[in-house]
Amino acid sequence: MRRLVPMLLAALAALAAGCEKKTQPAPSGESGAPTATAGQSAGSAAPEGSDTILLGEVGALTGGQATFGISTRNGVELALKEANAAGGVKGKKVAVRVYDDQSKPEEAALAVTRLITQDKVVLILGEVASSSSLAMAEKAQAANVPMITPSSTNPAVTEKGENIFRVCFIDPFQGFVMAKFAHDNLKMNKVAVLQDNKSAYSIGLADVFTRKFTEMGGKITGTESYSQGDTDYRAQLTAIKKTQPDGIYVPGYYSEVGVIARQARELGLKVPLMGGDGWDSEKLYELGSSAIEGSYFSNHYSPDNPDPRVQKFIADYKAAYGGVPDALAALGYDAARVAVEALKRAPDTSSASLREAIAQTKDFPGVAGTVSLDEKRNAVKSAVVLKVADGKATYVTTISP
Amino acid sequence: MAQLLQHLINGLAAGTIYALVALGYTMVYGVLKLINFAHGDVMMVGVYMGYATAIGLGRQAQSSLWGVALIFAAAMLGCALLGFFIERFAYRPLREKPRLTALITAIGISFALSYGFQLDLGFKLPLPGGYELSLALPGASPRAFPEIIRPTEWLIIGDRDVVIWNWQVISFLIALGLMLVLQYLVYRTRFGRAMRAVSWDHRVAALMGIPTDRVIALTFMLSSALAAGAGLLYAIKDTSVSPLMGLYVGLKAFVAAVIGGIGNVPGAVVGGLVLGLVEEFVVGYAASTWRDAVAFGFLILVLLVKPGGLFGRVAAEKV
Amino acid sequence: MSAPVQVTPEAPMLEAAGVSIQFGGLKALTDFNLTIRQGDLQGLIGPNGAGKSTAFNALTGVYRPTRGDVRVAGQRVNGWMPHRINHLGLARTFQNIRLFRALSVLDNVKVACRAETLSHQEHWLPASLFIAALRGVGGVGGEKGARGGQRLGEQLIEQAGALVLQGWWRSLFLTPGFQAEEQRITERADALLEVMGLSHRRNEEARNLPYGEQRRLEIARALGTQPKVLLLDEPAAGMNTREKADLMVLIRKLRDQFSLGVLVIEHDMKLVMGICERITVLDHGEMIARGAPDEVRNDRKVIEAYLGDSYLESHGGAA
Amino acid sequence: MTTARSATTVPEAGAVVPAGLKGLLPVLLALPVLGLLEWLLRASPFATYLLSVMGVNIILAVSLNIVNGMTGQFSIGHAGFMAVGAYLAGFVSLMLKGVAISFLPEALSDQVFFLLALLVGGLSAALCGFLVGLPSLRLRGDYLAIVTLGFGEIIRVVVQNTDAFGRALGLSGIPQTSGVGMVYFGVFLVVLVARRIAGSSHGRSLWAIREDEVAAEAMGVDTTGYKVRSFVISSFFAGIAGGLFAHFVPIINPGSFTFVKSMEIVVMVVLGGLGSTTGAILAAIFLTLLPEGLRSLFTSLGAEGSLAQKVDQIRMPVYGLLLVALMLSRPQGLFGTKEIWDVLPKWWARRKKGTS
Repeated sequence: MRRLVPMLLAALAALAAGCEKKTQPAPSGESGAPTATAGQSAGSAAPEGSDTILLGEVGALTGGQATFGISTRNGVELALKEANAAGGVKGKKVAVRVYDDQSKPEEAALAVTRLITQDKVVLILGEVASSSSLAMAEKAQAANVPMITPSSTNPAVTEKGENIFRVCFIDPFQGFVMAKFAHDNLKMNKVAVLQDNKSAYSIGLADVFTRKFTEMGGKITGTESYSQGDTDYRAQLTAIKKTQPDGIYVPGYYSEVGVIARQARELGLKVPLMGGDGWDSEKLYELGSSAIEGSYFSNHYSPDNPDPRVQKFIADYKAAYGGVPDALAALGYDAARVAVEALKRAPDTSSASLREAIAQTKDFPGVAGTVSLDEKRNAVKSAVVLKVADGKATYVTTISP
Repeated sequence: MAQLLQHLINGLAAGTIYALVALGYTMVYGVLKLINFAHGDVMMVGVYMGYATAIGLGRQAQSSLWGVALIFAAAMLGCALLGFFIERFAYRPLREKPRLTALITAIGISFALSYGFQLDLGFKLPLPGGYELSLALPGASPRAFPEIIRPTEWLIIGDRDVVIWNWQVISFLIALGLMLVLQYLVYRTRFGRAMRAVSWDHRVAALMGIPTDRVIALTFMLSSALAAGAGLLYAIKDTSVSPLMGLYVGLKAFVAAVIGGIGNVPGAVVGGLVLGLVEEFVVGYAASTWRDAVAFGFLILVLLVKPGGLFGRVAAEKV
Repeated sequence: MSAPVQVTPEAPMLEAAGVSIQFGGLKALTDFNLTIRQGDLQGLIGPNGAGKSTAFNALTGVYRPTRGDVRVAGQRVNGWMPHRINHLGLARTFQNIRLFRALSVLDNVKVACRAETLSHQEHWLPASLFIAALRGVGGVGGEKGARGGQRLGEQLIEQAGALVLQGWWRSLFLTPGFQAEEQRITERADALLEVMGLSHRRNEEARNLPYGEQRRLEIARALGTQPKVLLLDEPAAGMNTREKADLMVLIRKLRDQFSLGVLVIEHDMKLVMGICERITVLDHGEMIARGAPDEVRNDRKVIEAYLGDSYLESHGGAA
Repeated sequence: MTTARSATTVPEAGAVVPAGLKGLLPVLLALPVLGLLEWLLRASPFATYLLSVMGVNIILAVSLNIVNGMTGQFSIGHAGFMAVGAYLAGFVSLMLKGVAISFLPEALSDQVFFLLALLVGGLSAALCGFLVGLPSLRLRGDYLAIVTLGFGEIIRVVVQNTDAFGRALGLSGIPQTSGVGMVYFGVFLVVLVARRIAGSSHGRSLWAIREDEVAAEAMGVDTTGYKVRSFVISSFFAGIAGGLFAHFVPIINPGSFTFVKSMEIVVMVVLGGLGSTTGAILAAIFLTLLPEGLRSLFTSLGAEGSLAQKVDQIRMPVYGLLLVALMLSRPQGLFGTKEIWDVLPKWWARRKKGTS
């Protein structure tokens, strides 16, 4: 009886309701219990007063890539809450204004222009999707406002100009990491590739992987593709099964990979799946369940990392948003902290001094790996390879550039 | 050979879902000549209702027979109610207006549902006994749909070349059942006769004493319930639910309905199956990147050869 | 069976020879013959469902004859699109009034007036050069390529040519010639409205006109296409006696003023008998009689099939 | 807006102008206005960007109105034509990036190439429009609509699979040569064309097809030909809109030309009133500004923090509900099939009467 009442109400309200015991973490951010650090959060009042430094973020909060945008936003938000709890920057609070770009580059360009000219933000954070980041970079560079992208891995983004930085590694490196791992550690000779044709990230990784793996003497048995938002991959997997590969490289996002793993097992494909940082999310284990066990992916950091900073981040994030942070949240968190550090180091908030300060970032201890920016404004980081076991990712090895 | 068989099974499974969703499009189009663009999103809402029910039931109860029945019942009833409200407040006031007008409200509702469900807003109410009610919009992330039918192998062909799972069989039977019930409703009952009369000409039907408003509302509820059922089968098959799922499936099912001849009940079923198979074989034997282009190209080809779809007929205008 | 054909000096403007129309198994019209010359005023009668409107549709190109030939101004027009048949000088009205309802009364007539304005564009030199150049580029000079491709290319040229030829560019640049032409069209349309007694309604929306005036507007619109033969489909339906009397006078007047051949479908015997010089009677898609009103009136077949006993009684047993 | 009005009102009030000049007058009036606009906005990138987006939306809405409103056909694949224009114009510009005409100043030479690219984009879109329009010989109503929808999706897949078009990442680095002046010259042209077609026998033929296809055919209107031509003209301007879009948006990407974009354009046309050019313009302006307006509203309500951040997501569902509300309260669209100058005076008179 206890269970029936809430269920009925939920159905009547026509809202999809999670109806669970208190012990489980809340699925929505709004209802999360505020942590001690978030007590005097950036959440309350005071927008553009003189006591606030305003940052801008653009992310996909709706549309096909909303999941990633929301994770990034949460990471940024958490970083700023902590910074403000620790006294802010030069006695001022740091706040962020987030605009939704509906996963469209032209909306991202509009939002970033609005942030720069109307809201007068001193620094831009954003985008996950490289198309949108490229659009933003163009505008930020033209307006001479520094921009840090947390997770756009396409090399072209930072090539837009000296104002554009990133705190993650780039596609060519990550593709190489998995090719090397598959060939050297897993001793695979024949690998099939299943890429997301709607995602430049996925295509980029697949291309690099294919090239490197072939260079190392391996063979690509076939390349199939799907589109973000698909849920039925049986046709592609059946075609892949015929080529009898040793492994399948699926450089997509967790939202699809989990389901792909299940359907692969359902069709009797038992070889391990491999992927990139797009896999990193607690959702992967929910969506993939037992099917994803024994698969490998490259990532920025390992949640096993005993570093107290990492563990604290995971704990705080869980408390605030109810779930283990994914790679995008971690990168958003790092990007915001790099920004805050730069704000602290810079003598003023003019874009020139901010740019200088960001460019000098070296050995910055981020939760998603140590960040050192090279002269091309890319983070030089090593990557870790993780194996999925018992519903979580366990550390296997580190591969350096 | 095994591969061909596997593709056939995959294609039929996908096609069955398309067919069920397409039936909803076709029925609504039949009575109102309205392309109900919100249909896919109604389906999505239904899936989330089923999801909430399943979570509420807990792991043990959700996979029992009555649990599954309850999940389907809750989703289908909830969706019927949703369909009723949409028809009553968004379509009925516009019935005598230009057809495009209702189409725009359909789009508006589709936007509101699919984007609204991406919000991660919610609140909690404490209930006595250590429980709390959490009413929350699901948020943008996909969620794993619980395995309400525990997977076991039903039939193994060759050296595990092709495996047919129990849930595939059960889903197929449920889909078949739903189609038969619909067939019975449309062609064997008073309501069905009234529905077909309204579909022929709702003004004349009204003159003949058929309560057109009620028939149209019932048709909407029926098609929405069907969508919920289809959505649940879809969620069982592909194990994940997300707010945008309605958009993708809806569009494909719409194409299926048109291929079969929109407004034609058997046509929707055939259209769905044909589309599922075409997509499957394009991916399996040609290039997977061109799947959607081939699906739409096939649609255009069918329309050029048979302007009314496979089973539809173009009504000759009386001059 | 048919009465001897009157010999007139002019060539027939409209000629139907053995026209049959079949819908599936249904013979809607069998072996229909008709000849209309300039100055003729003929009637086509028959009971409901006799195939009168079908005959009209066959003559005007809405239906393609299953057998037999239709000739307009000496040209065989089987399978032509109705607008091309219209361009040869055949215009019609509709039984169930089909005005352009949301357009003004004036615009209704102006739509029809456009045909004349297009004809004298074709000698404009740049346009001919343009077409020639396109033909050169397209390589559709004459040799037969792949059939589909050739037709597509030709259609493309035709469409591109039409954009230039038919003076679209002139309307875009508002050339003086274009303005003068618009002026002429308006004047012509106004003149027709004057003739039909609709000038006072000039700027009203067609749908707001009373029934009788809508009928007259249909005639005005048909006259706008400058026809040589005018087909009137029950022009007096729904009019009162006075209006009908006026209409009779008007039709005669139009015939003389525009030197038309006129074919009238009518239910009202009095009207047909009153004005028509020759009458054709259809029953079940077959011609059962033809001749002068008096001949037809006394034809036993006609009386049996169409006029019936009640007519005999009320008219004092003409037979 | 200013330009659009000047373009449409002049032919109405042109009695005093000599006939020979009448055709050119709006152009002569528009050019200085556009120049002034460009000059005024030189230092405000946000306004420039927003106005450019708005301009492109106006072109799309007005051009779609030629097919959906004036001819009464139902096209729901307009974003496909826009994509063709955007990608081909962008591609041409990328090819010509390093080239300049020697005897012209660089800025002017850029504009010449830009115009060339636009023309290429527009013409290729028009060709696609022709191909899509052809089935209108056999297909009617909803079935024709599905063909346009299918076409739009096929274009998207083709772009997504073509390396020259940047596949999923899109085409970036297109020279940003477009300005407000150029965009609104496009707006001016499409409005001028739409209004002048409406005032000619061709426009009347299109209306006749919308009102009654059978009767139009019987009155000598080549319905198939006119339908195809309306598709050609409409898609030409969609291509121009796409070309303009490609030259002020930093990157064009298949995700920008989806079915949802097509529906947004349909919504503008229906909201403005099917067949009403001024209605389409106003609806395009309103619907472009609405999300930004909501954004301003929400940021002024909430501060930086969890709620304010979530609030930006609420825009889309609110947009959807607003559409429903708008259609319910005014089903015939803003102006019905009429233009603003037909509606406003009557409305004003009624209003005055009511108050006195």
